[in-house]
Amino acid sequence: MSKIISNERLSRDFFRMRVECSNEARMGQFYMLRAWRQYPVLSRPISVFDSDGGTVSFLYKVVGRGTEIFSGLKAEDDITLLGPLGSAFPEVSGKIALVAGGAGIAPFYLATKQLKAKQLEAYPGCQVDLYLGFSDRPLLTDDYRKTADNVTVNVGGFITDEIDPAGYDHIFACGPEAMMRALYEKCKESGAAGKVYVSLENRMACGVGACLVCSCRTSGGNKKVCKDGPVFKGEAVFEL
Amino acid sequence: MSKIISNERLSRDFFRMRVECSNEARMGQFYMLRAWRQYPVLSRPISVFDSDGGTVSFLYKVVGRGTEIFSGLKAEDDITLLGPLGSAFPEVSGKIALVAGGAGIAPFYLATKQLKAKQLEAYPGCQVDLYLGFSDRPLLTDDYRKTADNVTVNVGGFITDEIDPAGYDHIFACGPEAMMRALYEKCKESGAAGKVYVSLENRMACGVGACLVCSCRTSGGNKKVCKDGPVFKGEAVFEL
Amino acid sequence: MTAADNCLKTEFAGVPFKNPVVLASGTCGFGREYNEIFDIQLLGGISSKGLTSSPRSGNEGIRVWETAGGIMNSVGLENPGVRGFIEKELDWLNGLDLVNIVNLSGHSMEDYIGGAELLNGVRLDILELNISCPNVKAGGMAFGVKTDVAREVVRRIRAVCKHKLMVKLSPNAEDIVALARACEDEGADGVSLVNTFLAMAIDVEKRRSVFENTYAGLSGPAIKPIALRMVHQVAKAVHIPVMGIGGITTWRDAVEFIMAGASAVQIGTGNFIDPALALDVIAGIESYLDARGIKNIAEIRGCVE
Amino acid sequence: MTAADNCLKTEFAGVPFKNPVVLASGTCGFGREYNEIFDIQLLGGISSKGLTSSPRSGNEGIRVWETAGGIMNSVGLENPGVRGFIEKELDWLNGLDLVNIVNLSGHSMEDYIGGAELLNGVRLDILELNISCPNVKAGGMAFGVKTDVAREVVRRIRAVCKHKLMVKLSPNAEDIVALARACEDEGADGVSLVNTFLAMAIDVEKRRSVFENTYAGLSGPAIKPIALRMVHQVAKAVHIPVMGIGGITTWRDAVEFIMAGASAVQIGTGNFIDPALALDVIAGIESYLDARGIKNIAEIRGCVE
Repeated sequence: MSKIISNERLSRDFFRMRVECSNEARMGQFYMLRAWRQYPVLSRPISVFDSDGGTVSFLYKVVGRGTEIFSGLKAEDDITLLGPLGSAFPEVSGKIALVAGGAGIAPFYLATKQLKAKQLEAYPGCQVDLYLGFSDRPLLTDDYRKTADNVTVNVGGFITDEIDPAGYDHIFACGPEAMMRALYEKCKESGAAGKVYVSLENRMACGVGACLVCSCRTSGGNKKVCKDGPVFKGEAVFEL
Repeated sequence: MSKIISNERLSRDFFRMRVECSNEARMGQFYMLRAWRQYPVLSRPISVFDSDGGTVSFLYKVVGRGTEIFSGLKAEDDITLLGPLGSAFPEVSGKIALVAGGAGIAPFYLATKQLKAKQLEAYPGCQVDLYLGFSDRPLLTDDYRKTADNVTVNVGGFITDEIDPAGYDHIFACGPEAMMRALYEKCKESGAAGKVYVSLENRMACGVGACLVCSCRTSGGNKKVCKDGPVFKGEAVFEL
Repeated sequence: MTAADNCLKTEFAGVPFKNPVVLASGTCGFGREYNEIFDIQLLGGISSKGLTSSPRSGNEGIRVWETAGGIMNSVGLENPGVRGFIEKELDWLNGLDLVNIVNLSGHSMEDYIGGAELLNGVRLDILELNISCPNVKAGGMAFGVKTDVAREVVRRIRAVCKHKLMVKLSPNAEDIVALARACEDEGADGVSLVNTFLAMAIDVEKRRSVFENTYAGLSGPAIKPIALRMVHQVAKAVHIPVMGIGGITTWRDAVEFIMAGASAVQIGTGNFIDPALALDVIAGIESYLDARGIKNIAEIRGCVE
Repeated sequence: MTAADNCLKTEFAGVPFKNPVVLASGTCGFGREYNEIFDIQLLGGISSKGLTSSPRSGNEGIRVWETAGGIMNSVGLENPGVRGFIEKELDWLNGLDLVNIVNLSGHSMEDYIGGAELLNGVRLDILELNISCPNVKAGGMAFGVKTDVAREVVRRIRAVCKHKLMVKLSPNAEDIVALARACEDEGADGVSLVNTFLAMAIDVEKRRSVFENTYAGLSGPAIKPIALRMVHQVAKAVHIPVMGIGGITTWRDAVEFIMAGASAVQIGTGNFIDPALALDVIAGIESYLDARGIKNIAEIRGCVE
């Protein structure tokens, strides 16, 4: 059991929860969260928004019973964390674009921090640009502006329209599958398919790779979103 | 949905909850309480401890999942009440003994108040004596002393040993079935079987007399504890 | 009648229902208690407590037990008998504007036939033949497990029964689809499913079954997914109407059963969550239909392949 | 070995178990993932992912869905095939100090026989014959519904299989007691029950089944009371040992199954509540026994009439 430090409502459906946690997560990883004893049966996989070795933060959208329960938690309440789980975005250098839609912005706060920290050491002068797409109200853009070099926000349109893949060495995406597929196709047209990494989402049960309910088809055969993913090469997912 | 005014822990397992409620209950009645949406499936029948037309109070012991949830509720939380339900102790006059064991003390706070109020109008000088038996720690005895004429407390023994049935016109009992049966037998020996009313307890589902899961055998055939009871004549229950 | 009413209006074996929501037998007595809480004429119908030819006092011991997402019961058909029902309850039920479904059980073939014959002389809308009660030692579910046995009961009841006949099926049937087809073959006007699942709970302190009768009947949201599957299978297999039962507690559950092929639904355990839950279900179905421009539930009935 | 260990020690068809708690097939892969979380050698055994003679990539679409007190799954036997298992997983499992149960499924009689023959050449403790998977279009559960069909599979597998043979039964069997007896008649060394219940969920917005395969398998606490009843019925009817499965999430659940007659239990859905839940169950059974001076679980096995 871990102690909740804060759980703030950011907008109608979005919340950010900060929890005491000594494990450090890598960008793109997730935890299985549980704030009830038996029901609902399944814990909920939630992306890491931030992690500093002493606390971990989650940005989550209320979409069902589990996240509804999370939204009612208060500081000092207990929550069970299992993680960090899954694969992370690769630690790359150069010009990097992070493209997110909706709740997909969650992993890119930590991603920006970790990429910049690494780059400051190894390659001063390199760049992390964020592209954030929202259907209605933008979220946390000020926070993101503090960490990224450039932040482009699109509301109600297609965030994929905003990016020129040719300008980047690496492109990471997280959001609705249609958005990630459109981005991948755009990159492919400009010969940049190999630059793309995507973070997949799926319903999960065990969260650790044992039960196969979150399997996805990839060019390398079935993969477990929870264990082999959630981060995959775009080519592996979209070239079947 | 009703608003909780307070929910205080009285001892390790006992709590008293006060809820906004405009219905006035009679002594011995109960409400079906529910502080969750779907699970557990069943609401919990809880005796009325006090009722004044604006609020209703419940004295309850934590015995399972439902009462455990109740014990975690705070002022301002919502709770669903169905009631008041069931039969009440009869509005009698004269010398009255109320004999309770453990959680069975719950209905006798309101009973004392209502009997005394009625008597003060109609028969000044009459008497309501309380006999409260506890297995370990006495509970709320100061509160009871404020309303009753005499309060006899027994801890760890048999409360039924303390009472002389011959001294009373009416005897009401609430508590473990073995205690009530012993009291009834004692009264019967002294020819006072007809003076005894008992409040039965049973697992309930609908709470309103429709489902028959709380049926009890009585000399007048099967009766519904929730609707025909919980208060029955001792003879009806113990003379089968 | 308003347009909204029309979207919920349905028919079951020729009997018109103002809406498809019925209280399930055994959870609502004969309707009087719920009628103190809300006007039960807002319901499509009520299936009253299972009757036997003679009165029964029901089972000893614990009669209800909570489980994960459900409850087990072992009431054991406590009821006033067909004659007691006719004397004390029937006129009242017939005086109400809702479909009066009378549930008949039995512990022997003679018992069933005797009950059905007694009911021939009175007015009622649908006779629900309960061959699926798991809580009586003899009869009850024993008639609803094997197709051939069920076929025989339905044939013999059909031969004497002058009312619309709906057979209430057990999920413990060996082959519920074949059994439903046998009911259809023998002239049943409809089927209702499912009754409770035969189940068990053990008291690990006392080292014995919680229930005197060893097993009891499981109901509630826990078993809804199985009940829904059975309704879907049966509705695809027979041409007589199906009344869906099994853990319905929300309008969404009810719509699932209708999409699986049910012409109406019954609410049982859900009544214990909230005595007026059925009204929420009715309102919810109506909102669902209205929001999507669906003119009548018939448009979505059985739409799931 | 301590005294505490001894009270949990059991035997199943001649195979010694250090305790009666086994992870259920399909919920624990081949044990590697849970072994990263706790030492799985603390378990009595593990029944690894259901194998088919050839690799399978499993079902399309949604594979898991939550229900009241349970979950539905439609994985569809995604597995590396018997050969893949033997190459990649078997040695690792055999190197561990726990009972290695290998679960074998199939979509045709030839498939089952082929798989069993391949496994004849390797070391394993118990072969669990899965005739109860509801999530494959051909085979699987089809072999576990009718007694005669099940009898034929068990007979033919028994004829070729050199290992201890435990048959995993379906709760969708027409007559699970008769089917278990048929397994015993045909030489099965034990039975495990139950697999998942055939169930359905409908997406009322899309007006279609949630699952591509229409139906899926329901498991979890929701169905525990039904599973417990079936284990009780079967354990009273056969002389071979019974491994109890169905919604166990607490030591109390496990003790109920043992009192109903199970020699060991499997934990499936419970692993998703907490990956180390099985350890709590083991510790809880031990405390229960210790507190009551029960020297071994055999003393309470099947104690409920």
